[in-house]
Amino acid sequence: MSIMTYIAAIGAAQREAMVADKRVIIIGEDVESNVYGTTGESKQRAESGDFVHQFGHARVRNTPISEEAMVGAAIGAAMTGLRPIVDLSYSSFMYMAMDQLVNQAAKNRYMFGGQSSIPVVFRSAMFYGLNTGAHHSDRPYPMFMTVPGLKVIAPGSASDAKGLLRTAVDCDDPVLIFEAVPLWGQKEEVQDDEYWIPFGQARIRREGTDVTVVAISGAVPLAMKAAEQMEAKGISVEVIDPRTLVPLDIKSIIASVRRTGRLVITEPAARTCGAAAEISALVCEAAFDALKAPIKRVTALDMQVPFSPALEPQIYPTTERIVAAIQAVCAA
Amino acid sequence: MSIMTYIAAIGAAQREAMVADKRVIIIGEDVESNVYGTTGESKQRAESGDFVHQFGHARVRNTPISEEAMVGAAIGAAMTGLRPIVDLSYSSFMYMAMDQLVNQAAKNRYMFGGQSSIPVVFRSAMFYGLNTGAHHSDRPYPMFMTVPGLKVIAPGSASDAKGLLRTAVDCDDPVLIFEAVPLWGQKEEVQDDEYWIPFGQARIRREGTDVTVVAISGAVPLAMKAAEQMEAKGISVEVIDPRTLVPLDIKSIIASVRRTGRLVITEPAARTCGAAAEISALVCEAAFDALKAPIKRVTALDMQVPFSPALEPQIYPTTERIVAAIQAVCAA
Amino acid sequence: MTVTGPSPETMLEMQRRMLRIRVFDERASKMVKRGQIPGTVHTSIGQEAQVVGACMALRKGDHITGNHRSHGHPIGMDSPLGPLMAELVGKATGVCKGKGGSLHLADASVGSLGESGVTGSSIPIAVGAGLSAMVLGENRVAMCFFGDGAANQGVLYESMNLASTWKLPVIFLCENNHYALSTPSHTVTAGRIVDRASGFGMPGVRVENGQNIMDVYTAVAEAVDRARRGEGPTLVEVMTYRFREHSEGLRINVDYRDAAEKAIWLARDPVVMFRDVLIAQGHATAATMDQMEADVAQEVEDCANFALQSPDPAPGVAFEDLYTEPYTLENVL
Amino acid sequence: MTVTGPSPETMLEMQRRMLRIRVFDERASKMVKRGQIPGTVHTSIGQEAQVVGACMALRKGDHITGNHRSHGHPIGMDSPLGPLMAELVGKATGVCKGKGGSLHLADASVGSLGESGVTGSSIPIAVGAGLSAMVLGENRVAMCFFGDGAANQGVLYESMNLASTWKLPVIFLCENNHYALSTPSHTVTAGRIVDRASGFGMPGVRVENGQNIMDVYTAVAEAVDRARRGEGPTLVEVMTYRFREHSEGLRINVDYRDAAEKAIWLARDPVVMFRDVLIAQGHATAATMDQMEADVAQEVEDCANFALQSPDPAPGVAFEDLYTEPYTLENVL
Ligand SMILES: Cc1ncc(C[n+]2csc(CCOP(=O)(O)OP(=O)(O)O)c2C)c(N)n1
Ligand SMILES: Cc1ncc(C[n+]2csc(CCOP(=O)(O)OP(=O)(O)O)c2C)c(N)n1
Ligand SMILES: [Mg+2]
Ligand SMILES: [Mg+2]
Repeated sequence: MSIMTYIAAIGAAQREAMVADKRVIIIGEDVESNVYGTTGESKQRAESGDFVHQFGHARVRNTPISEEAMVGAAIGAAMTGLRPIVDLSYSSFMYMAMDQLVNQAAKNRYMFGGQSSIPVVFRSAMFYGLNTGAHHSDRPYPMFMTVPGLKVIAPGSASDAKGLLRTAVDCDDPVLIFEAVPLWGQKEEVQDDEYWIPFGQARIRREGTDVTVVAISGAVPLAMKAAEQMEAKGISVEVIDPRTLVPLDIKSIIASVRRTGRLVITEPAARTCGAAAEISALVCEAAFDALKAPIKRVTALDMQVPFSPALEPQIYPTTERIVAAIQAVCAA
Repeated sequence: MSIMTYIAAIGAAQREAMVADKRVIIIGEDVESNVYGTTGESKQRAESGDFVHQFGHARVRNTPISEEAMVGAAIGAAMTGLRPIVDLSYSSFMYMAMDQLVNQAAKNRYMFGGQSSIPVVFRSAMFYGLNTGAHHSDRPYPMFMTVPGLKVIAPGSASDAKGLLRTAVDCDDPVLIFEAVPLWGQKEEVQDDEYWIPFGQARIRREGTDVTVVAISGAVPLAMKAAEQMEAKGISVEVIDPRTLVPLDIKSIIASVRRTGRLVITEPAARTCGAAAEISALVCEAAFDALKAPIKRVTALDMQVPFSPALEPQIYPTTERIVAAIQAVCAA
Repeated sequence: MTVTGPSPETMLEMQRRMLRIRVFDERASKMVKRGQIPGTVHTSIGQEAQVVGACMALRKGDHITGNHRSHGHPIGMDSPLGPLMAELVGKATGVCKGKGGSLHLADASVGSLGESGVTGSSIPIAVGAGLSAMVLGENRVAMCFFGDGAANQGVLYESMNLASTWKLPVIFLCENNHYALSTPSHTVTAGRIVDRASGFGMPGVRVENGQNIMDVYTAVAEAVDRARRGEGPTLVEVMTYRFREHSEGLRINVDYRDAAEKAIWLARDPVVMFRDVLIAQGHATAATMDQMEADVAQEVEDCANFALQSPDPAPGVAFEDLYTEPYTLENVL
Repeated sequence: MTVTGPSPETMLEMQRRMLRIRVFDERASKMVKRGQIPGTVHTSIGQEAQVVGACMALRKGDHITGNHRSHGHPIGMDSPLGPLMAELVGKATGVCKGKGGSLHLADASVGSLGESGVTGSSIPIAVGAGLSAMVLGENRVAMCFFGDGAANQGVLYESMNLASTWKLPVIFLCENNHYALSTPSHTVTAGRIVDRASGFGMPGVRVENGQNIMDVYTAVAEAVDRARRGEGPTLVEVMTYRFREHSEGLRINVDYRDAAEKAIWLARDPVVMFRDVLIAQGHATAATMDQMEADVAQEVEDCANFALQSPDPAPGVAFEDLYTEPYTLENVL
């Protein structure tokens, strides 16, 4: 066990995967110089910790700024023997490769009757809340949840990030992993040896009896803080992180709601057609009888992201908004 | 008044808009030869009904197969004085232009503090249920509902198609109109003169007292059939077509649910994070107290679209599945 | 090193594959008209030399990707016809279990990674196959087929640049049949497609007479040879013509192709022309050619019967293959 | 017709605008370090000749689009500095109300349609401005700025092809500063960018010494003139160099640019070089140049104070401008 940041855990998982399987390669813009900090121990090229030194240029490849061809090439390579990890850097750049993600990665195996499998991982980082403006702040994972054939994961902590990324690399289907940059610096105890966390298993971050809070990605720490504050007020909050959105461990969520009778869902994506909407609809269908109060969503607003620090914080979920939602459903 | 098909109504609205405003142009693949049937009275180029003859090549322009540049150019043209209608033909091709739709059309006005407006209409047709295979059968409108800054409309009938398309062309914001090809041939009484249907106003297709069925796009006629069948069984079904999804007339839906206490939502898109999920979540938040039964969704399955006629029909909502859902919520 | 000409056996095989495409597509066209094939098909009739000349320059282990004009490519790689036709009809015995259909064929048995109904979309897939070949040290080549229309999609240039900087064994094979649906290539394409290669650091070769299979074969074989030597990708533009409408059953009342032009091209039937060459060069006689045509006719007859007599896919097949692990209805309902 | 050289007044204005970019960006860099500007900025320091030489070839009514290396473009079009700096700081007085920030500037007052934080993404926007000019019969030109890195994005070639087939008045201005972030252009770019023009039926011009503003101006003025004559688009590749790191505050411990190369380019300071030219040609004296530099320094000083003293945007501003009609919180909460 050692204390590790989320981004270090991503780097560790990538390194383990590269060591474990020669078919794993990493491609992306500026991965060789480790600009984003996940392809080297430090950013010092000279150091042995650097991926290029450890694995060579054949397996750690800078790409041109050609997201569409990069993603398509990764899909084609996955269909023919490699297991690529594609670093797309900002999630907001995934749109450049949308056709390849939706029409090729998600559909090929199905359309062709299972003749090929597509073991590829697409990493992207959601840089929201950092005054990077609307072109660099999207949290678009719900868009990809609407596409059957993709797996969509959003680890909420360092240890989850490491174990889930290993599972993603070993998965024979295309996996999109969304990393919340506000979590990159967060530390957690992480096992030093290899481990894999199965998809479709939610993590109960905190047990509680009065209300269930389902928290996704960057909203997890906010929900944990809210839960602590409520405890002081005598309200027992169960916090669940689904960790993977497709597949989604709805069973654990429903089981929890059947215990608590109340549900708040919080996530950094915009409200309309978000993961929170899907979870709300699923619970309302399957556990309506157990609900003692309306299901509340605490999401980002249906708004683009303004640059100014005076404006941006209004867009995302906050501990305060989660607390208010919990109090509202408990009052009902 | 005259009886008109949905596709003829689209063509009529385009012609009216072209006549009404010289700034309106139509660009797209094969629009000059009227391959898809919305840029000419018939497909006979010789005929005066042909758009190229009536409006000239400057305003009716074939494009290369370059969706990304086509969409981007339409946005730039809209920012500088034109009001383009872009015919993207199949909805499944929109992904090629995703960056332009999400990063430019949806964000420019907001990011630049309102310095520009972007009056552009993106038409695309959802060719599902016609054995065209997974590359030609997507119903991706929920994906675009997740993008603040876009307006998303999905007319369910000929008269709605004409009036909503006119409003879309006159709208100063980017509008995506999704046409369900299974509806193209459906006929309805349509006003011959010009009219505009405001966005954000649902249409109550049928009044009822026992259960509310919200039906979207191609699911509308299925819901109407289901309602008739239920009437025979003594169950009174109210059928509401929101017509526009962003903005969404949630008030009318909630008002109906408060009357009936029961809600079924049906749409041709896949289930996860669909419009039905959003409507379910909104109603559960705002009208929980009025609900007598779980909200049920009757959507396409979370599955890609198989080609074989022996397989494809299983994917989409059917009158039978809607009837079953109505009976289930009424039994509860 | 230059490519040695094909052996007589190879030349006869070329004619056989062209015939298989011709007769298969003619049959498919009829079956669309009869309602035996759902949806539509896009035939390669008239383009057989361009397709087969390119495919014959490849060998087992190589990969191809293609587009909506789809049957020709796998047949050019010698796919068995039965599962292909069964796929067009949507049967359980289809090469894709009836889930792809005409526009979305793949036949792994001959290295076909997939025909894409979305034009241009399969181009980078071939680049990926070239990348895996290089990284894994497997001496194979990947070829992507795309049309003159798809040549205006940006992904082609991203793919050419990527393959060129990485020196990947990839052939970009542009089937220039002068039209994208009803749109004449010259009205939407600036400059010549072949001239776009040099700006991306790769050779561009144009086969002016794409109806002559030997010209196509020679040009592509040179490019493949270059790729195998590790010298990187080549763009090959083959000038050809489709003899039929864009797709079967499509009716466009505008005469976007003038009669004179059509007449000139229809007179350049690659299958007829090469038959004459084979006989003239003494590699075949009228009798052996007649026999080959009869054999192919029979093969297509058999594949059609196989397709029509095959069972429909079981309903549950619709819920297979979305992911590698089994995915039950419960998950999707 | 050939373009007549710029008047002395124009040449002095060139120097003034280069100075404004230089001093503005130096100040912005300091303000990032001091935490007065949130996020980061990408400076055009070292590339002033490439930016201003291009912008000065345009006239009022023309349009530009740009990228993340953003301030130079509007300043090159003579934007007032106060609202620009206020935007970088995120203030109510910002040209975009504080909603865009450094990477996402637009200044309609000088024809700037928008700098795009997503590289390449603003290229087709300029093509659209060219389309509206043609359809509406307005004699204006649109120029898009993009880097050598963005030159590998497919949308550029779709845009070049579209502008070329439609003969639109568009200038594709590639700022080749030899690197995309830490990636040397030659390692990810096959062939020369300028050579990609001919395949798309348009002239390609390369300005080898992009540090010399007169070379840039002449090449771009020719292209603009061509566009105004209705002869279509031109690709202009300007060879230049950024003097600072990719973005302020970014620390990359890999020396991806070697010291010798840096030294050579840093010696080619466009602002210093052109000052000497102006004096040597008798258009200015050391004294008038010193005065100009003092004036610009004061202007930047003032704009920084204006920015820092301006109020924050009111919270509600975050909920404006998503759509043209008012959009209330109720809609989004
Ligand atoms: C991205 C995309 N845009 C549009 C279409 C519709 N479409 C199908 S085939 C075709 C024409 C293709 O022309 P070309 O690439 O020359 O191939 P050809 O049909 O001539 O063989 C078009 C526009 C498509 N399938 N995909
Ligand atoms: C689509 C997209 N991919 C990646 C990035 C991240 N990024 C920002 S600037 C940059 C380098 C751009 O290089 P170039 O186009 O040469 O412009 P320069 O910074 O050199 O002026 C990259 C990769 C981005 N902003 N957009
Ligand atoms: Mg063609
Ligand atoms: Mg650069």
